Amino acid sequence: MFRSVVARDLMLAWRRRSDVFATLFFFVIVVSLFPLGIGPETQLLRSIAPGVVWVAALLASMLSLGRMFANDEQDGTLEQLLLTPQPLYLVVLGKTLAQWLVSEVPLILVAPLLGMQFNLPSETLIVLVVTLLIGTPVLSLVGSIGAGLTLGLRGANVLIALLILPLYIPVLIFGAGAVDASISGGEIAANIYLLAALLVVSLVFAPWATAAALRISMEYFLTSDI
Amino acid sequence: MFRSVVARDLMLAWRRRSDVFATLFFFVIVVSLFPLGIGPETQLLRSIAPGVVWVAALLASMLSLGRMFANDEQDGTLEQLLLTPQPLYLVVLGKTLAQWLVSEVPLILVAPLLGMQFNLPSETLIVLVVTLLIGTPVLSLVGSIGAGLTLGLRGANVLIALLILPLYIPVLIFGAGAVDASISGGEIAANIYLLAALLVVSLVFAPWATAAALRISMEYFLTSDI
Amino acid sequence: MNWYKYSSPAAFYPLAGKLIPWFAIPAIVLFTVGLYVGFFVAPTDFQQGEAYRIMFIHVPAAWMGMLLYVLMAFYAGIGWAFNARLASMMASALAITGAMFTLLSLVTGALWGKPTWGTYWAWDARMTSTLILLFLYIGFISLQATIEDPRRADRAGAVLAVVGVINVPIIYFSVQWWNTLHQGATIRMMGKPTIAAPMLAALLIMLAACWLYSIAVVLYRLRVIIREREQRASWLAQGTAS
Amino acid sequence: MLELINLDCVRGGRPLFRNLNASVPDGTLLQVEGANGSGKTSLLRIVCGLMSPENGEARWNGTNVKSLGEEFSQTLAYLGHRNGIKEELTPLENVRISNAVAGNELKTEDAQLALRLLGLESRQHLPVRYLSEGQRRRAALARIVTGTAKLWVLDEVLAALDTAAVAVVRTVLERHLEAGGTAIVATHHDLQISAGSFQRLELAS
Amino acid sequence: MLELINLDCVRGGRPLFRNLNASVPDGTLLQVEGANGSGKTSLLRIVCGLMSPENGEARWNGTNVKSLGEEFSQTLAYLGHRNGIKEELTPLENVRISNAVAGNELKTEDAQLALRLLGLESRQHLPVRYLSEGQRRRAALARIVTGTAKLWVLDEVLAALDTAAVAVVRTVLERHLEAGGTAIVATHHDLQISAGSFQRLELAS
Ligand code: HEM
Ligand SMILES: Nc1ncnc2c1ncn2[C@@H]1O[C@H](COP(=O)(O)OP(=O)(O)OP(=O)(O)O)[C@@H](O)[C@H]1O
Ligand SMILES: Nc1ncnc2c1ncn2[C@@H]1O[C@H](COP(=O)(O)OP(=O)(O)OP(=O)(O)O)[C@@H](O)[C@H]1O
Ligand SMILES: [Mg+2]
Ligand SMILES: [Mg+2]
Repeated sequence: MFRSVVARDLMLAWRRRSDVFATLFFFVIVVSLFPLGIGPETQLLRSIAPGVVWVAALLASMLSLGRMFANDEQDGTLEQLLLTPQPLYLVVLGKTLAQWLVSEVPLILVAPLLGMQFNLPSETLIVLVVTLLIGTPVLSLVGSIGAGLTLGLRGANVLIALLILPLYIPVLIFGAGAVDASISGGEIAANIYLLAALLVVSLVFAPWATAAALRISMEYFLTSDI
Repeated sequence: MFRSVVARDLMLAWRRRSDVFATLFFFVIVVSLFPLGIGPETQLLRSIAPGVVWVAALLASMLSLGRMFANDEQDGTLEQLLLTPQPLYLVVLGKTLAQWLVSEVPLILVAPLLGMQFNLPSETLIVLVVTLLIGTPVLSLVGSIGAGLTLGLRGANVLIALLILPLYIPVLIFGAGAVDASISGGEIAANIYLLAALLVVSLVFAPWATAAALRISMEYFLTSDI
Repeated sequence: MNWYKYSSPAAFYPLAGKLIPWFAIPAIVLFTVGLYVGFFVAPTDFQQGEAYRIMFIHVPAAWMGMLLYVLMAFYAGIGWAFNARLASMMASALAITGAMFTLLSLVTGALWGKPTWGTYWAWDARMTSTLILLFLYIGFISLQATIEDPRRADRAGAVLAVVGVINVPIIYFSVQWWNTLHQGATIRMMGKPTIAAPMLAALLIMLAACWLYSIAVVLYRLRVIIREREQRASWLAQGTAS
Repeated sequence: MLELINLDCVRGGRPLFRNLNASVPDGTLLQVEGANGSGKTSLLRIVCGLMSPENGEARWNGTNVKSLGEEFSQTLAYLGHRNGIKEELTPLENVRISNAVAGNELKTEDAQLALRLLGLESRQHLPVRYLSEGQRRRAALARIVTGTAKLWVLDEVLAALDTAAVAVVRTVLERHLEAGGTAIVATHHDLQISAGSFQRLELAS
Repeated sequence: MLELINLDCVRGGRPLFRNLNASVPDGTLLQVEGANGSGKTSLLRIVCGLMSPENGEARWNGTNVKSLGEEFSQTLAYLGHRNGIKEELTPLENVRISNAVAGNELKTEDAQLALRLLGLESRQHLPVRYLSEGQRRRAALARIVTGTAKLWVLDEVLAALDTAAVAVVRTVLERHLEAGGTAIVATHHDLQISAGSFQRLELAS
């Protein structure tokens, strides 16, 4: 049934392909905005590139997270998912996995191109991809908690941002840190290990937290929207 | 009736204060993320500050624009607004004004504080506020077009970013340019005049375009959502 | 003869079919000629060596990219104003071709950049504005892709295209201005090399080829779109006939 | 005087109804009936000008509603399947604001009167978010009742309403007709209007 | 066997009903009636365990539904005011997927059978987004019909349905009861179930 949850969300995503591309291009555009705001000096740009790419990744994943449960809630399918004969933990994990596959993986694939825009050396690009591979699942997992909590509150998107961006900060620091290090010749491995640690932790705890959050918000709905 | 549209939206915003604060915090957090992603070099930070603040403003306004018509559409009140005995142009203008007051003005108020984080000189802060004052209405006006076009579409809030961020670029360039200039002692006035010109143009044309977009969207996605 | 009758997709469909070869074949011929002249006749550039030959693709592509956007907006506007379905379809067809050329100019430009000034990308004004142009194309395309109802897609696209075309010059000049503002940009890329006659010839031939190619491809896409819409209508009709 | 003239409605390439004609003089209620998916909602939206028919037109006092624009909106009140009320606002605020936006400033007493009539007195200060389905529908109806519109276009008006509310709707409609108003109502349940004149329109599917 | 034991329901400090008792043996339908806002939806949600009562409990075969968890979900099918179907998917896909997610892989034929029964055959490949209100409700019902649940909890089941569909719902319910199923249904319109045994529960407001 875990599989059918994933399948369901992948199918829905396929029906909304345009979403996926939109998230992708949002990522690309945000990254490209910064030079326009900051100016074309190659040197300066290269030094901020890791931060910019990572921040853009954060924002992009945050945007797509807003839709993670909200859609299901509005049409009442979320109640059904809650009432399926399987641990909510699995449902959440399934939806999170689907979200990662659909919204984050594409970002990882284009990230190197964006890196080139900032003239990052190729080994740095590799580090960038690796950190994203380890970091983005953390974003999805942690983000799902926020998505669950803010479910049904108005302006959920912005609220989610508010709730989960702080939780993203460690990911940002280690992720961007590693890439930075590979430019300035600092300690790469340490950062990556820390990212991995974050991944393990969130993989274990986040789905539980999200499941709890969902239960709470649903109770809230009962009183809030019949 | 123009006034009552504005009043209506302000009241709704008041009921959803959390949104307003959320947009604000989003702005603050995005700006504050950069020092974390990039590192503490004061010099570097100062040189990127204008760009960062302006990009954050762009993203924040974009996020809140996603909700501009969507909420009214979902509960069917937008139909009522379309059926009110007044030119749609005015309705749109009213909603845009409300959106600006609610979502952009707070940003302008906190911007100086953020500027200080990057220890910008005080005259630069003034320039920052001025550019935001002139620039953010353009964002709202142009953004409302995107909001109208993507109304009722799946994943509208991401698509909207894709549509309008490129259109925001001149605002970004002139806005950040002026601030930048006031740091590096460049041409401030020219940028500000250009911003003002943009404001005038968008003030005249944007509401028409948005009204057209709304008519289009309503007429047709009503066939899709009964 | 009466041209109006061709303003209906159904009537235009066969005409387009007839026209395609008249543009496709010359396009192929000119491409071969142009590439031959460009890569074998034109002399090696004394400062850039062979790398400059990429120009024969790059420059026409860049020009087409910009030009087709304006055309697209024009047709979209017509389709919206006069409710001319064919014009709207034309716009949709142009969008993809234009995006392709823009992308091509970006790629070739980047490839050219590596040998000539040692990096794939710099935030040069022209590069940047070309990139933004690509974004505008993408916005148009994905908006239309997201909307099922073709009539809504046409009109929504039209609004976006028209707004965009008003913005294109603003964007273009703002980017120029931005780039000159910060005196950081060290690389001069578009320094017009004093072009030798065969180079110029190749450039012009390639340009003509691109034109013919665009027309042929757009006509082809137009046919595809017309067919799709007919199928969609009939599919829905039989999908829901009771 | 509302006239429907040779209306054709096609949705997604599938014809719903073909040259449909009707004329609804003032003081008359037109009850639109038909199976699910027969085109009731579509017809009502065409009347409001929210949707364009394939052919034909809807006329209000002789002129096409599409070309009437604002002054037609003044005479029109539409209630669709969705209630068109704001979850954040209380029923009272909803009624007042939606009227204000339509250019009809309302005294609090009048709004409260309507809410009492619809049995929402005890909930008038409770955000709609907390209301039950039927109470939401009632709040939506309060908007119509307080409005000044001459032409009421009500889709599935009785949805989610209990018997008491149905009776209220009936009396409200009768009043409206007696005051010379016009109404076009889509419903699956018979309205049994006694006052005013009454027409049926059966959409075959 | 569903039992409601001394259920108190309070919403926002306002008591809806106080120690409500009922026992619904297998093969029985409990029709919950009451004015708008009397607490029908709340009661049904309590039965599903989607909401906790102030006091008392709902028991399935003797154990509190709250403590039953997953295995209770297996025997439960809930249809609320909202349809719980995906707009992007066709009715057919909706039926199959929502069953699959509930752990009940469905053959296409069976799904189509249910859709034909509910008169959606001609719309089975049309995204729900294009369906009319009643057709959406029908699609939602198809999900219930194809499910394996023993206990049906249906809120306002007849909403937006035309007479034909109402008849179908009736027969479907009768079948379910004859097969030993249990149903608790909130509605404003009488169901007139002939088969199985039939109970009423009137919530005073
Ligand atoms: C991705 C990078 C690039 C982009 C987006 C780009 C874009 C453009 C555009 C839009 C044009 C047409 C402008 C006009 O003629 O008005 C153009 C022309 C040209 N580009 Fe590039 N370019 C890129 C890289 C390069 C590089 C690396 C070189 C060589 C060093 C180069 C050399 C030229 C030349 C010689 C022309 C023709 C100049 C003229 O006739 O105006 N470009 N490019
Ligand atoms: N794109 C489409 N393709 C095929 N059929 C469509 C499309 N869009 C709408 N329809 C059909 O058009 C009809 C819409 O009818 P409408 O909503 O007016 O029905 P209704 O009479 O209001 O039904 P109900 O009583 O359920 O509200 C439905 O039968 C629907 O299936
Ligand atoms: N926070 C709250 N404060 C006060 N009353 C509340 C609150 N939340 C819910 N209510 C009341 O609780 C009741 C909810 O009842 P419920 O939705 O179960 O009614 P229902 O019988 O389903 O009505 P309907 O027939 O309209 O669906 C409503 O009367 C509502 O006004
Ligand atoms: Mg309907
Ligand atoms: Mg209820």
